[in-house]
Amino acid sequence: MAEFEPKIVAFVCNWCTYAGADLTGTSRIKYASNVRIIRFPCTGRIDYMLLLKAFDEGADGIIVSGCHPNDCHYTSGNFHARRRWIMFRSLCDFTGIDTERIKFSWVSAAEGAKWADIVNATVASIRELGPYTEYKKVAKYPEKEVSHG
Amino acid sequence: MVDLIKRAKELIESAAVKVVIGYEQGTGNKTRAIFVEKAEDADKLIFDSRCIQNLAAYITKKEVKEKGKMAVAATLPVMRSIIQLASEFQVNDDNLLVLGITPESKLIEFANLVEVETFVHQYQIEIDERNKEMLAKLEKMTSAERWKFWIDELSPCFKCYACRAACPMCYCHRCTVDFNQPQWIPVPSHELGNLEWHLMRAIHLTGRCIDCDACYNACPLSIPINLLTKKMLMDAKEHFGGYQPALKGDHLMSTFKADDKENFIQ
Amino acid sequence: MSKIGVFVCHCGENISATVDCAKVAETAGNYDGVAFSVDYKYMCSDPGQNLIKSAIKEKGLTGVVVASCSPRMHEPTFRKACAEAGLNPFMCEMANLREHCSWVHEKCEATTEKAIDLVRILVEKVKYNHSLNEIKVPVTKTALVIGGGIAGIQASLDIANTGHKVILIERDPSIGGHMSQLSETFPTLDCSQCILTPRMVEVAQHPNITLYTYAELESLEGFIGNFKAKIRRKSKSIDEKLCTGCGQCTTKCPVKKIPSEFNEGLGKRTAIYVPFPQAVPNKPVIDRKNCTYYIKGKCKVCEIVCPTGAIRFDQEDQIMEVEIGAIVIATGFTIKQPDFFPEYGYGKYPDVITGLQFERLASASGPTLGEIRRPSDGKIPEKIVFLACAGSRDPAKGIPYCSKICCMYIAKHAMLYQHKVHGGKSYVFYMDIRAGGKQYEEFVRRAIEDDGVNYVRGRVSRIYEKNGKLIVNGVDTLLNAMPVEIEADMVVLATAGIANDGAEELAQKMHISYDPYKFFAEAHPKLKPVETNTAGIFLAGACQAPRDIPESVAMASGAAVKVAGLFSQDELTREPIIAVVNRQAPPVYSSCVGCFLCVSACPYQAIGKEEIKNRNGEVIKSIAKVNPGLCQGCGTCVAFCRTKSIDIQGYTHEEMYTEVMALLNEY
Amino acid sequence: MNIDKRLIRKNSLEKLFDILKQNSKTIYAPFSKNGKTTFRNAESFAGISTGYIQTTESSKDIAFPRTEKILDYSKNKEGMSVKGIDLKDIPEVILWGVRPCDAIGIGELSSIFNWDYKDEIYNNRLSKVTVFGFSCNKADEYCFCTSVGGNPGNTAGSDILFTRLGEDGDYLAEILTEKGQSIVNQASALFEKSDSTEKEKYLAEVPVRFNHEEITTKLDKFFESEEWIEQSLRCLGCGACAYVCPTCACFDIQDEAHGKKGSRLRCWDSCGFSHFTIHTSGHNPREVQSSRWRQRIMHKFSYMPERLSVYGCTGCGRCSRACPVDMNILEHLISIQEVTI
Amino acid sequence: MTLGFYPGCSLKGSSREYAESVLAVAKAFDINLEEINDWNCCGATAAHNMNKELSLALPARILSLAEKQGLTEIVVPCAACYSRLTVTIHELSKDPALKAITEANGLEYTGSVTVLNIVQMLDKYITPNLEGRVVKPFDHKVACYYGCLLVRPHEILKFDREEDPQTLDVLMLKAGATPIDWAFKTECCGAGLSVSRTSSVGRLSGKIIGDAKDRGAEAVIVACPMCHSNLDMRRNEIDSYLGEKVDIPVLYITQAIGLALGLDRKALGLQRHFVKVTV
Repeated sequence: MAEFEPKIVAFVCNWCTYAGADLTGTSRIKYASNVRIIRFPCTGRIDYMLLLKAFDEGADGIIVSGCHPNDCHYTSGNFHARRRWIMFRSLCDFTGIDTERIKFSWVSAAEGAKWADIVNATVASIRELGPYTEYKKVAKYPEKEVSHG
Repeated sequence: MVDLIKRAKELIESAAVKVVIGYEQGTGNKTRAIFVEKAEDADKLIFDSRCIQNLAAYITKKEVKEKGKMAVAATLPVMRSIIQLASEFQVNDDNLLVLGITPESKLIEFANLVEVETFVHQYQIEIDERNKEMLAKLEKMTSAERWKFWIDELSPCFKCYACRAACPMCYCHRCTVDFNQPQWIPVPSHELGNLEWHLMRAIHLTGRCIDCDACYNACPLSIPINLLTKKMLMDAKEHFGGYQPALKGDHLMSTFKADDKENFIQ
Repeated sequence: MSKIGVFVCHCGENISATVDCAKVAETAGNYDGVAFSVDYKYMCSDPGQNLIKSAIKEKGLTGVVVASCSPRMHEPTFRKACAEAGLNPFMCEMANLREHCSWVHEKCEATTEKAIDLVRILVEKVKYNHSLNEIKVPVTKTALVIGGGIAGIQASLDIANTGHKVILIERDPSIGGHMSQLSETFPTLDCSQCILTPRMVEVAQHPNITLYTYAELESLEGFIGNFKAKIRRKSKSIDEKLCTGCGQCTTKCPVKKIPSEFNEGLGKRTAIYVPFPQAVPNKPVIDRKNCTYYIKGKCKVCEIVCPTGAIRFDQEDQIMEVEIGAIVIATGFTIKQPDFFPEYGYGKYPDVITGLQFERLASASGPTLGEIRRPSDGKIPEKIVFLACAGSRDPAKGIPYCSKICCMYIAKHAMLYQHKVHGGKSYVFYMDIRAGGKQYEEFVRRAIEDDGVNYVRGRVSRIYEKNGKLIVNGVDTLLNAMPVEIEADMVVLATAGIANDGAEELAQKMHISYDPYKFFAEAHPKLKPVETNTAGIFLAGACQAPRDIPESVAMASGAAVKVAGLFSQDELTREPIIAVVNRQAPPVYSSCVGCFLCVSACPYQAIGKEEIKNRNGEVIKSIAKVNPGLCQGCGTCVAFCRTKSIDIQGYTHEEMYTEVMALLNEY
Repeated sequence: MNIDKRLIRKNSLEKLFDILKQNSKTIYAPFSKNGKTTFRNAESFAGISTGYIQTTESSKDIAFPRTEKILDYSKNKEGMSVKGIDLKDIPEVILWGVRPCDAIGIGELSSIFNWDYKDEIYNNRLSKVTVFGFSCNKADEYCFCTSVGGNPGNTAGSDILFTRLGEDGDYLAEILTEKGQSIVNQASALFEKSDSTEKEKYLAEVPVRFNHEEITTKLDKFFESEEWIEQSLRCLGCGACAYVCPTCACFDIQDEAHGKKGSRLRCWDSCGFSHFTIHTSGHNPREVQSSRWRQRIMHKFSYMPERLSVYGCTGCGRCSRACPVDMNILEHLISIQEVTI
Repeated sequence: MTLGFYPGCSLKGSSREYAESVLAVAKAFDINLEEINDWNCCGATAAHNMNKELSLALPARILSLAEKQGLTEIVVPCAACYSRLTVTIHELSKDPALKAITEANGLEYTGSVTVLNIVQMLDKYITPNLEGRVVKPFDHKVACYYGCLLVRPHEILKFDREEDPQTLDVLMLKAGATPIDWAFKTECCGAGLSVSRTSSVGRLSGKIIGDAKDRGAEAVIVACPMCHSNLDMRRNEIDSYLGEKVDIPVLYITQAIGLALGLDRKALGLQRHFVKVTV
């Protein structure tokens, strides 16, 4: 059977990481193609529920990335985000959601190479971990047998 | 609680308030909320160790609010809830009078919420030992074990939302689970629907929960969902020095410190 | 049913080399609601854009997805094209097939699959997009300039000369600021007042400028284009209309021993006074703290001598409210009093003075009429020592940053001294010489080489007085740390430049941010040096960081252009990517429960309160309301709102949710 | 048929269980966790709760699951293809340890699912269930089966009804239906002949607390009563009562979409929720809790008797036990009976 | 009342008079100074330049002993000792890892001890009652000399202003003296070079004495044995630097206070000085 290709969703801010990923492109730095970027105005806009939805729909890993502290285009969106991530991540860990599968990072518009590294590192570690079957099991109700409550 | 009864009578008779919310003897050796609107009913008021329901849940209830100014027999958790509600502009001195009940079961009346706040701030929010142990036990488990633990614990949940109804902080007119464009939380009470509902609940209560256990006490299936909020409470302490409900100042999660510490962002 | 058009760009070879564009177009063509799908060599070229335009017209497209380069590159291009074809520009999305796909992956199946996914995500999103219209905000074409130093003056004049009204407020009795105190200016050594006073007069006479001296900002509300400011006009205790500025009062005033602020305490002034001869306006104010009448209740000499009866002892502060569209803050800086260096004996020895005091000594309008005489006994100093970094670059005792202007003005001081005191000896103790700037390094060289100023690289550890001399103990680090001892007649400390007092309160009044040193923070350190985080409020001069005159003037003109640009339109149009609080039919009105936690989350103070009233005007509920003028569209409030009652246009809950769904599912 | 009565030795129950298991039957039986008793798939006899007065949840879950799929769909260019669930997949189940007030509820629920429309899925599920009733030897103050026409040894709804003959005694088994008989046939050795007929003396005593016919007639004129507001002020509007109730049948249809594929699910719902009746317009005919509480009582004691000629309440008292704010239905029914209009 | 007392080497040797005067003054106010049993070297100069562990271990042991002895406040008259002990307390509290060092002594230290230099001690326990006890006001112009260690490193000691300290002056004022304003309060006296390069000492101490003289000081007041020995003992070198004989006596602060209290000159050890104490 073919090697497992992890599905990875990246939630990034428009001003730093998205631009950083653009730079990766203009610098022609190659990286694994498993990642798909979704663009947000700011990490402050990234709703933790969306991360769960990604797992619901079968993502094996998630990258969340934005501007370095003090670099936020909106001055403090990333600070708010960081505080939420601290709590959200801990809650996930507490409920047994595999936090290894959620990679948080700061990637500035100048860090094209770093973006490539982040993606490759994530892809590698998720390959290591394998598909996120535990979550998929509970997620896809329709695939379950008809059964009693 | 004679002085409570006495005071309640005065308040009603002097029309200082329209209704006094307190506890009365219920069925099956339970106590329950009573809404005293006639002086004679005040005699039904009781207070003892069984009175643990968080009456603050009624303060934001439409039908109760419409009665006019209310007085609440408030234990420490209830007072904390009231301060938090006030900080979220849901109650104020005009529509609420607090008849405090100290941890030593003494009646103590407050002129205004500021006084209540000062009183409340004498006490730290402390997680009880039994739950502390339970949390410690969970911390020790592997991630996989915790996953199994929660999927099992939550599987009986049939989403009656008693936890939400009993929580004073869940006063939203439209809870996010009732939001269906898009459908953030699956409505069915299958494993995913249950997990996400309780995760969301815990997050929405982060920095607001005052650890009164109303959710757990209300659960007809006694699912230990309060562990989730307790965990958030502990983290808030660990990462941001904890919080106390306060009338002024920013909310734990609506603000930040430039030097908030974390060890997982690359 | 939506009709989406998908336009896959080859970007020459850039995309098509690794991505099978035809396949992408074909697959997209099969998605629900996709009415037209095509690939083309250069979408951004005219024929490419025409392809889109005609498709919109012919197929009646309701949405467009252009799969090409980064939206950061060409989103404006394609949105404009759509608009020209009659499709709302915000119904156009871009899939980033180049930077995020073809350039970073090898040519293979997976790469094309990724491209297809990226397109699908936006096809599904665009179905949920809403037509958005740019936000229009009216503009009040009057600017408020706070601070009448050179920066404020320059900004006021530049704005006024574009034909717009300016209100200039200055908290002192006269405009002019620190520049008016200076003797000569580096690097040209032309007389400061000679170049400044004409500008001051121009301000006073300019038809578009209203000048209020002795006035301060009381409060500010509103947003870009629509500010309301309350200004406190402190009582001058005179009727300015009647006062002719004849000067009778100031000459007759019996209280004559008040240290003059303008002369940095080296000269004296009266209780009713004009700060300096060339002051604008040249009319006195009564310093009530020192006036005998206000202290003892009698005197009134000024009232008696005033030929026009302009004295008004009972005059009160007045608050006036003005409406303005933009603000330039030019409140300048102040200097750190060096008494925190006890070892330098400032305050103990009269002949240890600050750089600003030296300016007054060297100034023709100063207490010594420009002769360098030491304060203690008026003797002309034969030996003078200048200390650079008296507080700057000194985290332990002073401030960590470099005050920037000292190296230059010390060189100037030393030069002036050498020019005025022939045969005098001057020494400069310095850490480094920072003379970056046009003609600056040459200037310092001149001081050293032509005027023979002795530059000693090292710090001074102690200054003490002995037999009428100031013994300066220092070290020469270039002579392997040899201790140096100089018997000087006078010592000048180049004290650090710090934020003006009251800077913090002012910042809070205006909701702008400031750095740890209380200097006002620019919106972006490189690209927005004169903007603040609050739209419509700009910075000029040393209130943002220590600045010399040319920089302050440049900043002022920069800020002025920003203001003029703002005033050049009758309405501001802004991208409608802003947050909105949902509204619903009664009896719900809005799912917002009015906890107002979003208010503290908003980095821009853009969220306020809206009261929903019933027919009888009774408040039913209070909900959050976003001020479209202030909202910058970060969405921090959106992710924070428990009831999902606040949403951000262009990145709505439904749109983002759909993107995640579309990314991970078959369509 | 005249009821066939047998005797089962107290230690034979386990044998019976094992035999049924050997014949690969799925058995749902009550288990206790966190002090609550609920029906779960029983692997072995050990651990099955006994001596509970009442399970926290009713057994309706078996025929009317809290969440059940009713169809799968997938979209394509041509349109939509729909696949209903295959009724053959529904497993045979034995419901073990059902109290009479629960067993009778199955009938009441059925009348709802077969009123104007015959609910295929529900009926199919039900047809595959064999109910092992266990009469009550104990009752508590929440019980009032006798007030709504039931009793602790009521055979209605059970296929076999077991009655324990005294503390630690043997069991009387009443074989009530074909299904019941087929069980006996699988383990006939365990079902001894028995002449004992009077189980009554072993049954719990449940006093009659009100007259349900009276209540029904009274409710006709009670719609506008202030009493509803009085009673419901304390109610926080959660769904606990409805979800533990053996006869509450409200449900909600949910589509779970995953791109072009998706499924349609039927999920429990409750008339106690404030959003239950909200219209798209924003208008909500049952705006306040009192009207929702009234709906609950009227539905069980007025509408159902009127339209389906059955009561929507079996007197099991679950809702009272489960309510977080002590809304005691018995107490409220009595006061309805007492107040004068 | 009882306070802990750490004399350190000097007060047992070269500057016995300092110890004597400290005890005498304490006695006069019924303060019992209880010496730490089995105390050891504080590790001043030598150790802390060579070996950080040792430089902390030595004072740590002293602190442990004090704690063991139940002393919560210990008076440390020698400025060098005071500096070492305070720095050690600071380091230990700052870095838990250093606990190992205290353990190396086989003694634990919980951090309950506070260290008082002589000025702090006087300020806290003497000056409040000084007024009224002054029988012979020390009516002289004095130059208060602080030296380096009493006020440095400021970040750690947090005592007085390192460049222009005042506490001694204030004390002497209370004792009836007139402190002069001079610039050498904290200039180096040559300290460590006392034995090795006496010529340097002569120059450095010379400037100090010289300026004191020029400003008309009748006595120099010190609070450090090292300073004292340099300023008092090295007069030949000093005089030869100044090119004249200067006979300003150098007194310990406690001696000056003692005199003001009218204590017996012998009890204050004034006879032990090189420069005759004429004041």
